Amino acid sequence: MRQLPPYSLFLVLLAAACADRASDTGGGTMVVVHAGSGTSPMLPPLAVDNLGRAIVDNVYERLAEIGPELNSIGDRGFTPRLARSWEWAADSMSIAFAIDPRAQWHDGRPVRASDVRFTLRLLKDPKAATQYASLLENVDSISVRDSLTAVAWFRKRTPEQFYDVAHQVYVLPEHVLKDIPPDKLATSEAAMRPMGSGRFRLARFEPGVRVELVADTAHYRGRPKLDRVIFSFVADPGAAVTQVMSGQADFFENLPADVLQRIDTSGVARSLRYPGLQYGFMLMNQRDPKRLAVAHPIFGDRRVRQAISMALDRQAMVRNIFDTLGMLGSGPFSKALADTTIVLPLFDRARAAALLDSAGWRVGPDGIRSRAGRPLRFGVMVPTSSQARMRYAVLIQEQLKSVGAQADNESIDIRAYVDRLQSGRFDALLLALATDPARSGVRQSWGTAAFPPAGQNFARYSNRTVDALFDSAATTFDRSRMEQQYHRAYQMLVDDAPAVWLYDPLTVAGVHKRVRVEGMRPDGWYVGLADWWIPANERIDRDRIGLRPAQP
Amino acid sequence: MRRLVAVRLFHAVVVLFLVTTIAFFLLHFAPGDPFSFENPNIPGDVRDRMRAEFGYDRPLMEQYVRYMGSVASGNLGFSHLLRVPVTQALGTVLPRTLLLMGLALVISFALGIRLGVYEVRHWQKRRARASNGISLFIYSLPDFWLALMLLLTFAYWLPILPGGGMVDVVMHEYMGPGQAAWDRIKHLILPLTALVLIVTALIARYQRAALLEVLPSDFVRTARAKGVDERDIIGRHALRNALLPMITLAGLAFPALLGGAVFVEKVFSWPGMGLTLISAIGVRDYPLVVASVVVGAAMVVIGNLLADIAYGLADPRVRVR
Amino acid sequence: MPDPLLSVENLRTYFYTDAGIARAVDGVSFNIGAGETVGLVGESGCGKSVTALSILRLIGSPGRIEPDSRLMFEGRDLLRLSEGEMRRVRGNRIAMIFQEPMTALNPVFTVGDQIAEVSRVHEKKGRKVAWNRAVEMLELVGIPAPAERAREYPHQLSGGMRQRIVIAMALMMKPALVIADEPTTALDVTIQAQILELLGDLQQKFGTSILLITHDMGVVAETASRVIVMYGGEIVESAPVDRIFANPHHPYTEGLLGAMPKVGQERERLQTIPGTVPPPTNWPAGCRFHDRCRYSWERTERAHPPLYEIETGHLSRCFLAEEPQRRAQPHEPMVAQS
Amino acid sequence: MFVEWLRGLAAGVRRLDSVSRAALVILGALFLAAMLAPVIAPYSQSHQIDIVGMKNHAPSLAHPFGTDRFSRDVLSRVLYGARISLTVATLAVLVSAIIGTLYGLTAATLGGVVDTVLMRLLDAMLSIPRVLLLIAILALWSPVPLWMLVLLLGITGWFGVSRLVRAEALSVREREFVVAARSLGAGAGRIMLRHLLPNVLVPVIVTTTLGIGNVIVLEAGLSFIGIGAREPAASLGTMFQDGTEAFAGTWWAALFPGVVMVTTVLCFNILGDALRASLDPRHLHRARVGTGTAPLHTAE
Repeated sequence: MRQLPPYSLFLVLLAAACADRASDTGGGTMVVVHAGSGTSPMLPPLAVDNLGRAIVDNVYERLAEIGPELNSIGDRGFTPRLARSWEWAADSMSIAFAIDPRAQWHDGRPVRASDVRFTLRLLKDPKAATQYASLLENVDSISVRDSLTAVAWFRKRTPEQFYDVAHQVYVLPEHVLKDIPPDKLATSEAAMRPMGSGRFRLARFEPGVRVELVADTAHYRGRPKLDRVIFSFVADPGAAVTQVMSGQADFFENLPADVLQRIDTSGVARSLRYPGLQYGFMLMNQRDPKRLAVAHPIFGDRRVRQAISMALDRQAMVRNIFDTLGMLGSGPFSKALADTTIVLPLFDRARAAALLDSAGWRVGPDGIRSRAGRPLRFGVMVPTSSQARMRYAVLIQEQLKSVGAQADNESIDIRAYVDRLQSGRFDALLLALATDPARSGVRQSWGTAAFPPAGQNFARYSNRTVDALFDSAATTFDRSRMEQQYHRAYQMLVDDAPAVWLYDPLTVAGVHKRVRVEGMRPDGWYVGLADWWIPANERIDRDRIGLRPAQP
Repeated sequence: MRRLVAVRLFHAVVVLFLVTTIAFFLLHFAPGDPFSFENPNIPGDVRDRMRAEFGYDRPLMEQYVRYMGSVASGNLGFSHLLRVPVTQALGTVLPRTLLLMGLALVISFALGIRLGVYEVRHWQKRRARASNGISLFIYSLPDFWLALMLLLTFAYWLPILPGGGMVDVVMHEYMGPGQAAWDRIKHLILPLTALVLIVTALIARYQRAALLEVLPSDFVRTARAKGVDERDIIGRHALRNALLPMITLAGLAFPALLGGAVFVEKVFSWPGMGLTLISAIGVRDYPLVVASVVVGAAMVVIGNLLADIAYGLADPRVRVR
Repeated sequence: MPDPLLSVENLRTYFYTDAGIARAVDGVSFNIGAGETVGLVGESGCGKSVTALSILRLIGSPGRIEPDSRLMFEGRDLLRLSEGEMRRVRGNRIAMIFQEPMTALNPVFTVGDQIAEVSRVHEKKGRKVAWNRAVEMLELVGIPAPAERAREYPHQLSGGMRQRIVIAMALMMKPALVIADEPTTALDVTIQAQILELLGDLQQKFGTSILLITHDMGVVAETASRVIVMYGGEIVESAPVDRIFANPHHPYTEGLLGAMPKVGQERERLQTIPGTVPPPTNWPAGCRFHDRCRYSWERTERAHPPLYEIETGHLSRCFLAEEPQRRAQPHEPMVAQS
Repeated sequence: MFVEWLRGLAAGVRRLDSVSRAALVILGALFLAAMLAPVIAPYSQSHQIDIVGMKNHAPSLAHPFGTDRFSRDVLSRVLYGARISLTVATLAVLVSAIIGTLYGLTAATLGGVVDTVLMRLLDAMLSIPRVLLLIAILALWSPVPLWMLVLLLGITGWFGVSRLVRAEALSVREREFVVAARSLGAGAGRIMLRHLLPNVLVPVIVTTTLGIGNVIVLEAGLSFIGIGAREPAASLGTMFQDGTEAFAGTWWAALFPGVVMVTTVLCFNILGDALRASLDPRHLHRARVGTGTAPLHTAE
């Protein structure tokens, strides 16, 4: 049975510690520094990168917000947002959401149930090219009972039907977007001037330089504590770290491990560890990159995959790269949602060598194994944008030499990496995926139905039994049967060893010492941004700007 | 003179056409395109639809013809990175680089020539040998390292100057005119110093070599025989002749400066053309990358043309014929 | 003899090259009187130009004028002057005319500017005065339409014209002494005569003494009143011009005269002096002309001849002065035998 | 013909002053150490001693240059790095020299329309700033094997040499002995090889020596933008760049490769300057030559 994951304990403590904050009238400006100079369109369906999602989560609103434990089953833990309350139908084939009458769009127009209907229709419209069509597959449609009641109808009763509607959908303003043809959405003006109903409003967007949000003081759920949040762009992580340490910036979400000591002693900022949903692994392509229909000449054989998993000293690698920040990978999920009872292959080079021998890979004169003239040699692809995975590639390459396998380091530009990832043109690669809070989301990455281009099963791993177990677990309402089925599916998947579960990064942010942080959740540091605050006596020059617009 | 300019302009157009073609095919042959997003969660079919919208799924030659047609009619396409038409993107980005490069060029030439002359005039003195040694040392340093050291020294260990960007992202709009001007200068100091150090070292070396080339000439001996003092011998007679090769160097300095600017902009997050180009290449922003490379080339071609004209005016042997 | 204008005493100019010390000028002494024209002759490489440049102290490293030399000019030793004082002498009291008119002028300045510069440096009467003086000088050296010519650049003028510009520059401040280093060598014969005539006229007009350096005995015959012959960095013979041509004493002078074509004389082949000047880094021990001399004997190989005074004003560095009889046994020079 | 050319080169080298001679000695030692890297380096360049225990150790007796973040011995990597940097730079500059010389010579010998076309093509390639061209190519096709890196650096670097060669060849072509050779019926090919090539070699040698330094610096710059030799191989530039990222922490990982790189480039530049002064025919009659060259007054 899954006991309480260690993380929720951590979050409870965090909340308690800030209980003593004085009730504050709000104020202060926070500068979030972002490495890179572009952002994807700032509309919920199209926002893909971290920056885009941070802005969207604060400018738009969902019907209801998931609880801190990220429970996606039923509606336990969900707190009201645009929907003040909701009511399950007797046969639970539909849920009626009552929109909060006080809710308004930033241009002052009231939020109506028709907006919710419009949003769902847009998200499911194939021409809008959003990524949500497959995720909302079980939500049939939304009808408007009256101006303040929207009813969601479902195809089947599933444990995560409430999560699908409440968590996946940011409600969009119909009156603004209805005239824009769906396929022109990405390059439309609206994508550059997002207008929602959230506690922050867009103040300004300057391409390549900054995105500025300002507090919506008239918000029905209360104005945010901060007056202003500025997302400023810099060239690379190094520049971002320098700005945080020199006090020019207040927040950077992803500090490299080796600067922590400098940050904490800088006297200006401090490092803040917060859990993430990411899990990093080395994926082994099940299919031959040149002829995808055929099994991979090396990784097609389960014994080779298991041997490689045993040949890598995963504990030492985590310590080398993350010091105390990283946790050992525990399977196809992050620690926050892990099933810790799964048994992973243990580090044992002797057994690995024996397995390779039994699979017919004999050690050649140059120390590299080969079978039927083909050397045990494969490329390990890694994007240059991820420093951690680049370092892992170097460690893996050296360790595999000791069992007679030659891993060539293919560190390539992120775009070329994604292109080859989706087209299956790779042997092995280092990938980090975010665990979907919805347990059934695992099928998206490891189910046979989720082969690219539709799904994310890039290695084209396929195990009918695992598929069956996942499908039944996703539809049963009996909790203990569901846990038991997930457990058996995970164990079988791990025994197939399609990947080596490397690490679970504990992301670290650099935060200016005057900023008090609230409710950072694994699926996004920004979810509680509206409750972050700066004590009156510690404010500096930029905090005194307040709400007045900039002189041009 | 007018015929020379006309011929050179024709050559310039030919050159720019070649450059556009090279840049276009170079980029399109590369793996990945503007819509292979960094986030692997975007399903493949969604990407294909976006590609179709911009016509990136058409055969390459057709895209090329369409692109060249639109360039001829002045439309450089839409930038995926900055989400604005390319002309507008370049309009905001180019002046930032020109400001940096222009100032650096002017200061470096003034300093470089003076340093070159100084080193030749006092060649025995220790100071001159030292300055020659220093400029040789700076010339041997990688540009980015020099910029990085300046940044670390003056923005981190000794935080007296801002660590990057063009203006104080937050406070700039809320400053009075005087304060705002000072803020802009403060942000300009470090990148400009980095660029000036690099280019001055280059110019000082060339100026010194050019002077040493001219000094053993007969007319310098004649001037000495006339009783002209050492300062005028080098400062007037020799320098006037040694400036001619410097003019051609100015033409050649443009590509070097543009190259240097790319590194300096990356270190100081100066959102100029260099930095934008690196990011644009990262996201395969075809229209912006090709346009930037062509603009870079145009700057070089114009630079060379101006240098040739200036040379014609400066050298009586050429002008009077 | 009135006090000489310039008296060169024991001038030594050595070059410290990595191939050894080159003794280009190895102890030269002579005088030049006011208004006198002295010819300095010898093959190239015998030290004539180095002597000239030493007088104006234009020798740069690795060359050096040895400390024991003395250059007495208008009552002062030029070697003791500060650089500033020496500059006030150059172009003002002593001027120089160079051999290569094509390269002697600065290509990027107008000729008027370059001439006017002499006045601006020495008279400091401002640009306008200097320019007018320059145009005057151009007219004086026989340049037609001097005002327009002054605005032109060197590459627009002929060789002869440019040499006139150099002369104008030299005589701008009416110097006491002009050193002409092979002024006509680069010009063709007709222009040569005009230039020499111009030099002569200007000498009468301003009373300038001229040190004329050449390897062409013909030029010396027409213009100089006294001739000094140099060989191997030393003076080997010096005498009034008519005496040198009438009865040269030193075998090297004989050789030079033999090599000079004379108008109207039927002679199939001109006499040549076999061999070449020895390298200045190691002059032979004895007489430096020894291996090319037709009268050499063991003594000339061992001992270094001093300057004998054969008659008043006629010196010769040759043991024949003590053993004239040797002249009777001529033989093939040593260098021709090996 | 070749022998005199060699003797001229040797004479030029002998005339170098002390600073340039020191530079030559340092470079010689470096080349030797780099080529002997596999023999003298205590560890292989990729050997990770103990990725937990020996990570980021400061310089010690066991590891004079300390260990990097993967617990690899920095001294061994500097030796291998020097080997890669020198080979890449030297070969790239050779490629540039060969293409440049041929291109320049052909343009100068054939002249006329061919010359104009070749020159305009040259302008086109010169006008794409080399850095932007390299960034575009390498960013898209990285990782690039070393031989490809050499080729790319070579192909984008020969423009300067070809312009120089053409100018030099044009001036030599006018000289009497070439006109004489042509009047004796020598074909364009013979003229190019027998007469123009030897005279053009001097500027090529000088630019090549300077070129090597520039290529090493350029390669370091490229690794700053994330393009460079592929792990575990690393040039001085890539090692220097990796080190600077965590500069405050592990200074030795950046300092030692940096020092070796800058010294190498400095020596090449000093040597280049000195060679230019001593080998240039016009300066042959100079006495002492070198960076401390005195502005000489010529004397006969």
